[in-house]
Amino acid sequence: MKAVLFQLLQALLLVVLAPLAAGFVATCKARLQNRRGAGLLQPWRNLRKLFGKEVVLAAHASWIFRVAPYVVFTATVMAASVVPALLVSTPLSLTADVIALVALLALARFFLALAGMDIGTAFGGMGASREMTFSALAEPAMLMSVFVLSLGAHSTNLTTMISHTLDTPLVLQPSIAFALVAMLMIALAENGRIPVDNPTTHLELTMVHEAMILEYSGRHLALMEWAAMIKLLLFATLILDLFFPWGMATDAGLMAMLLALLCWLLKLAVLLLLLAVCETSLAKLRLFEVPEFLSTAFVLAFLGLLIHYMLEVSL
Amino acid sequence: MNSMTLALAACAAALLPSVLMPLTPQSLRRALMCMMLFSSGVLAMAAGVLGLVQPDVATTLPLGLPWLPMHVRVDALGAFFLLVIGSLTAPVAIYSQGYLRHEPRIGVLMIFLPLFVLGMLGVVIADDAFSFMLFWELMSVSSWFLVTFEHTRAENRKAGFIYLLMAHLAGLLILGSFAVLYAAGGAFTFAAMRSAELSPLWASVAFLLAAFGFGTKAGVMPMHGWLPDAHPVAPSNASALMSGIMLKVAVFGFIRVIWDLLGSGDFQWWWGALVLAAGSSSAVSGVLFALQQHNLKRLLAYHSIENIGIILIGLGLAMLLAAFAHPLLAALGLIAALYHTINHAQFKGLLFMGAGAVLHSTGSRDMESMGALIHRMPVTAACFLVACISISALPPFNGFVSEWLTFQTALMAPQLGGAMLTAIVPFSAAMLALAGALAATCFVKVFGVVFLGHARSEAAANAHEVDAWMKLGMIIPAIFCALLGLLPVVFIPLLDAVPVALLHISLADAVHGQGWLWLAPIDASHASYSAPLALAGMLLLGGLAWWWLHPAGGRIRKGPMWSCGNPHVHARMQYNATSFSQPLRRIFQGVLQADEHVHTERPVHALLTRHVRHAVHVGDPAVKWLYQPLGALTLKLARHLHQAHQSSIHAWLGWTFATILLLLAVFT
Amino acid sequence: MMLFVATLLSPLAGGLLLGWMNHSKLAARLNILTGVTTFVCSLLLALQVLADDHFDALGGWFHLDAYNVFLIVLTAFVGMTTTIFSAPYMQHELEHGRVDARRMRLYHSMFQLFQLGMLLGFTTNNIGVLWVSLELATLATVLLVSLYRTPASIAAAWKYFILCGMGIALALFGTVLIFFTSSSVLGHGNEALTWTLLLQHASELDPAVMTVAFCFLMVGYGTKVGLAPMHAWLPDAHGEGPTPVSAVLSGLLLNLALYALVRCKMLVDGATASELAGHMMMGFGMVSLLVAAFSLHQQRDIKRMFSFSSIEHMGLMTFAFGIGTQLASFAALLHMTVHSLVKSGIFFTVGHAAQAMGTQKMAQIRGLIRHHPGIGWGLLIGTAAIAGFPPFGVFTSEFLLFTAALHTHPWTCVVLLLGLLIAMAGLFRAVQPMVYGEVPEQAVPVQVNMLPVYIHFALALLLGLSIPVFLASWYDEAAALIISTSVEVTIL
Amino acid sequence: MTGSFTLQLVNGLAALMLLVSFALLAQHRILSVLHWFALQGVLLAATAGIVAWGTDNHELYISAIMTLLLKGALLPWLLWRAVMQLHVHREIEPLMNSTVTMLMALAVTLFSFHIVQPIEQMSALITRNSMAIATACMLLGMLMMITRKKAITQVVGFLAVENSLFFAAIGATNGMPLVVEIGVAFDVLIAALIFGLFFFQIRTTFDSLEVDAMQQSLREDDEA
Repeated sequence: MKAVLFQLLQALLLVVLAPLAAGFVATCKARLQNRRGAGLLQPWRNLRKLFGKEVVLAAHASWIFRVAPYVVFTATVMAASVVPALLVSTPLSLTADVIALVALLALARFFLALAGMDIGTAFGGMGASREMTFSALAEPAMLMSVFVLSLGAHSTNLTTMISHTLDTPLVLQPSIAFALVAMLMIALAENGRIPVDNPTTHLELTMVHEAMILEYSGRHLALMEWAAMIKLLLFATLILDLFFPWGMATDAGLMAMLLALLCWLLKLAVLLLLLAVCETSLAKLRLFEVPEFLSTAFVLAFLGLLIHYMLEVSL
Repeated sequence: MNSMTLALAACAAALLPSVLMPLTPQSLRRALMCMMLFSSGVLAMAAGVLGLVQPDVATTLPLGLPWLPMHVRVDALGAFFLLVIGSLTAPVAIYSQGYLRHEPRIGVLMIFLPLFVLGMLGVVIADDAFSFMLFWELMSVSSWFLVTFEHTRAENRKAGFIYLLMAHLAGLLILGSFAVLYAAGGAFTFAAMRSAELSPLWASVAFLLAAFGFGTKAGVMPMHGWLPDAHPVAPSNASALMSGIMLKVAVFGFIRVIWDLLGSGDFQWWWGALVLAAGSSSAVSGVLFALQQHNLKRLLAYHSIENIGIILIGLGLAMLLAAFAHPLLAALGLIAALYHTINHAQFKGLLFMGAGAVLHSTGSRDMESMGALIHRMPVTAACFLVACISISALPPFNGFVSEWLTFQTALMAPQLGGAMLTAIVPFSAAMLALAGALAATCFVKVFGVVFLGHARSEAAANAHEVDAWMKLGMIIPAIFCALLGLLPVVFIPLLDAVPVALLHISLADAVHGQGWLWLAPIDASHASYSAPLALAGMLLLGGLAWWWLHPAGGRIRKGPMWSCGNPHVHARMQYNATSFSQPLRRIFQGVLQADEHVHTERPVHALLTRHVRHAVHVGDPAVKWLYQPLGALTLKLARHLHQAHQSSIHAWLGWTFATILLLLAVFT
Repeated sequence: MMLFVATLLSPLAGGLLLGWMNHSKLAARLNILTGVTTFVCSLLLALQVLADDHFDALGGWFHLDAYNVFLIVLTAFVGMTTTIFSAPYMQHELEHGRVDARRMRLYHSMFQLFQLGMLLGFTTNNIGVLWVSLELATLATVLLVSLYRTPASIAAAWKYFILCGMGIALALFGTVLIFFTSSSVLGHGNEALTWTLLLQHASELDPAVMTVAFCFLMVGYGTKVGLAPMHAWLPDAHGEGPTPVSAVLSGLLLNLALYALVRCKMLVDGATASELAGHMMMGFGMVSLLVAAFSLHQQRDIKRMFSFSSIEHMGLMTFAFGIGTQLASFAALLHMTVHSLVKSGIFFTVGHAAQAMGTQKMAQIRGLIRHHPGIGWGLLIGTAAIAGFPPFGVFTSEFLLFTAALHTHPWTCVVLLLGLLIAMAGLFRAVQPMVYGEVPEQAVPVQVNMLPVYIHFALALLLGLSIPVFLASWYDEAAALIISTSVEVTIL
Repeated sequence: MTGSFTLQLVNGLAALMLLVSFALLAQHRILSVLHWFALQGVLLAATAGIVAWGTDNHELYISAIMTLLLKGALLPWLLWRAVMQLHVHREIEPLMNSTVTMLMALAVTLFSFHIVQPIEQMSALITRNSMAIATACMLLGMLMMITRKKAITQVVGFLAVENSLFFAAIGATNGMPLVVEIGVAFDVLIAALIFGLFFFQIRTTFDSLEVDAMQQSLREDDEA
């Protein structure tokens, strides 16, 4: 029961901290570009402002358009709530394993794309088409890299996978390394970050995510934006869980939890800083170089898999 | 009251309309046919459920060959497929009541639609090779009459011809595999064939014949070429049955012959590998070609190919695992395949019915002329959306459950002799993931282009919602999709009888050891999924969000769309089916071989464009590389023979003369 | 005995009578009457034979056993339905001036004489007389084929006459050879040609001579069966003759030739105690199947096309008899029955279709279902039946044949599979456009008599769904008679 | 016992039969073809008579007379009448030139000897050797049907085949049973009559007796 409580808390934590994480990345980027930046809390302010604003709806928008934000938001939050951030063994994580988690995010994307097509602007369709295309290519790569990890643990349940990583002595596993790189690339693509997409762009023919939510306003827009931020944090946590779970709390003791929280924030900071660095240092890819980018990720993950079978199963 | 009585009653109900047709007045035909079909469907479902929980029931009918009365038997496998057939036939029957309202040539349908269902039911309960083939071919022929129903259009006739040809080929191949089993077992009854002892070589021959026979009928790449032509041209209620069930009956035959008669005992590893490869290729290429279609029903037909591929991936994994003696995982794979079978029956039937409803109210199959139908046909749109989410394998609907189970099978597959072979398994799983994601893409396109945005034509703008019968016919499978997706733990134990019969191992305790809430194959620590919890959580969150935001933003101002400041967008400026799939077309050009022409008129100046015409054609490789060459070869030979036939009488006397000399020389 | 005599006499008397009858309508009725009497007599005769399993008539000149008596009934039945069909058909031809009263007389009498030849051939116990009666039937049909006196019909008749004459001569030589060896065993009397005696003493006949003899018989009777490469006469004869004649040619005459061939095979098997004859027949069967299957794709004339389908099915039967196992012979006999029924039914339909569209050219026959549903559906169902789709009997026999073939000669199944598939494709490629689509303008309404057609198809359907027990046992007996002792079954 | 004498006679006649068959094949003019054909009939009758005498088998006398009347007189006369009325007693051009035909004929004869010689040995009959000859004659007759263009010569070839069959029946097996003989003879007669009928029809419809003309009409009818 206590564990359940803790899990709900950490889910809440993820949801609440998500804007902060986004703000952190923005600030780091600003600093790297010798700007002051809007500060860590800017995303929160944006959200609050948007929630306050009225909704302007296109006259012929269907119910899909109005339902989509809620679906996107809840699906994302649902996915976030099963990802253990601090506590390893979280009972509710059984609700959805990694595959189900990916599927929940896919559901969110599905409705996002539908919403993009609902108004019938050229931009919406364009964004939907590209988003779905890229995600279609990203999904197998993502699953491949998950497989590499789950093959070791013989499980797709996050709890089991994490504890497996914690229990095994720290040996250098090339397959894991491959999987990590692949996963990072996928994370960039899935969250629409540079070099795949540019979250800060508008009215550009290369935009993907923004093109779909152009027509949104007010609380709907807020939900969409917030969902995106949660997704970013979710992926970051997932990567940390799967590859660097050290420091997570194995029991629901208070001290352990605090320690875990500290480790998590630290690891998170490093990871997000890394993101900021590569976003400032890299240029955005041309649209039709993205498939190559994603297939590279797939190939890496598959190589990791093969290496796992060739080298590591024997030892 | 046992399952057999019900099954036979279902058959009788399906037979009745075609017998009574000449006696029934035109006005009563539709009602009678639909009533009979509906009762047949319900009876079949009842028989299926009973058969899954009861022990096998077998009997013989006074038909068939003199020394071989028609053996029929309802066992677990058959019962499950009875359930599948019934669960779609009943709603389709209701749907037809509305769909055929203004159909003048109802008589033809009244004969062949029920006969078609009868054929499928018969195949499922047949217990000897002869009656199996009898019903099988009955199914093929009667469905051919449905495909050529609109026979005044030449392309329909062509589609029908190729369909019948491939069906016949499939039938002959299957006949071949039965002949092998007969030669080994010495009798036509399945019992004898089960007990037959085959040498590995002949077992493989039987396997290959059966695999290609049923594969052709199921539309597995690369034998699938007939399918995208045949399914769209039939009346939509018939297409729903063909895509929804008939392909499943082919899957049934595959399992019956290869798992049951040949026996899971003597699987050879490469069988599973072959099936796995075929499944993966069908899954991916099916959806890739589906993405490039703009004829709604044709697109759906290609998706049937994809889903058959997914089922085959499950079966292939299971066969591979069984060959390496991992019965528990094999059972899991089998369950996954079966579950996807019933799921696909539901959502594909629903999709075809939805397409039929759209066709009914806009008079068009072409997606490029649709749009904004969600406003005109809300119920249809809602049901269609459910089906779209299901087929895209997204929670909380049923498609996701079966694909999730397939993934689990692939993931838990342990080391199977050789890294090469072992690596195939996760690779096929990745292909499955790709197929799933592409399917999601495809159905965003379908739903977005057909139901959302602005209407692209007058017909679409003035579309009307369909009548109550058709609505009801679509709502029922939609509910099934939801139930199958939310309560897999309730349904899967029903299926458990099948692996028990085929692999002598039960998954029941493994599946819901965690209680009804959790779907945890093998063990919760391995993997688990709880659709009810997920849905409950989402509803809770959504409710909270709404309740929290509503007072704040009660105000909603309707206005023109923004569209980056240019609200005057013509409907033709929307992304349509072709443009939506353009990125993927460009990425997979190597596979699709699409020929794309852009013709730009610049009459005045190189910078002043008057017209831009854009034409894309994506042909089917199977037709191009397999069917057409073979047809050409046949015609060539035929032409030579025909010329020879017209040669003079002397030549033919010479032939006779030469023949006798040859015989004398050879035989003495 | 009286029954038997009546069975033979009624066509003879009818033929002679019809030869002098000028009134065409009356003649048609008499023709039907004769057919009916013949059928009734044969039916009673069959029951009698069933009662005591075989009997010899007229001092051993005639012999009836399970094998031939059902063929007699079949012949009489198809003959009867053909007379029923031909009444309106020939009337239509007469009205459209394609034949005159004299020809009608010729037609009627020759038709009955043909029947006589058939029945004689089936019943006789003397292989010499068998040859004679087959020749008689041939000559009768030659006159029938050339009935219209158009250049093409005369040419076709000539081709038929010359090719079959040559073939039949070879068959006679084979018979002489049999006599040549049997006379040293059974003396120079009729005994040396009496089939039952020959069969008893088959083992004493000289294998070498019998082998040579069978080569001649194979080619000789094979020509009349329509086996490739001696089949050239068949499509033209079918295409140019009146439709009733095509019907009985395909439905009956080919059967008689095959019957004769099988009778001889039984002797040769007895003498040589090897599968040689069987292999020969299987070879011809497969070649014919393939040749016919491919030829089906290039036909322009509807009757020619269906005659090629006859070649295909005769090939199948020859193949089946060649295999020679119980199952195969059963399949062959069943196939013979259903093929006769369905094919003659198809030819009836085709005849009406040609009259309705005023041409035999398939390119100009369109939209039959729209124009005359009876004809359209008849043609469609018939084609489906002949192409081997259930629930018609052809499917049953092909199913059995296939399994039997795999039982003994697995590799031949590939040829069978290919042949059947290509043949089916050829048939439907041609038939589908004819029955479907819009009606061309040259179509004229016809008064048709589809009753025989549907009777035939109904029987074929019955045989496909469930074979009556007595018929099955009948086939079994016959198969047991035919079955060659020297076939070993390869167990997989 | 006159067996040996009969044997010599029959063998002699057999040799003559072969000669006649070659002669038939070699002819260019229809009338001479008919003459040789008549001669063949007579030879046949003679053989029948001799064998009848040698084995004193009375049935054979009947068939001998029958043969003489039918094949020695009636059929040649019918054909001759046809030729006269149709005015086709002119040169007939064979399909392939005669030397080739002759060579083929020789080859065929050798072949038939090769086939039939061994099986003759088992026969106890005095006249068994003529079986090989008969076979050869038959094959030669077929060759004639193949290599001739005119309908009439085809018919003569057909009848020649019949003759050789008959010769085989008598020479090699001392005659088939009478019923069969009569039946065969009857059929041949009818056949000849029908042939005769046909000549006139063919002549009237195609105004030539060229077989190819007929084939042409068939082709046109099929193509049309």
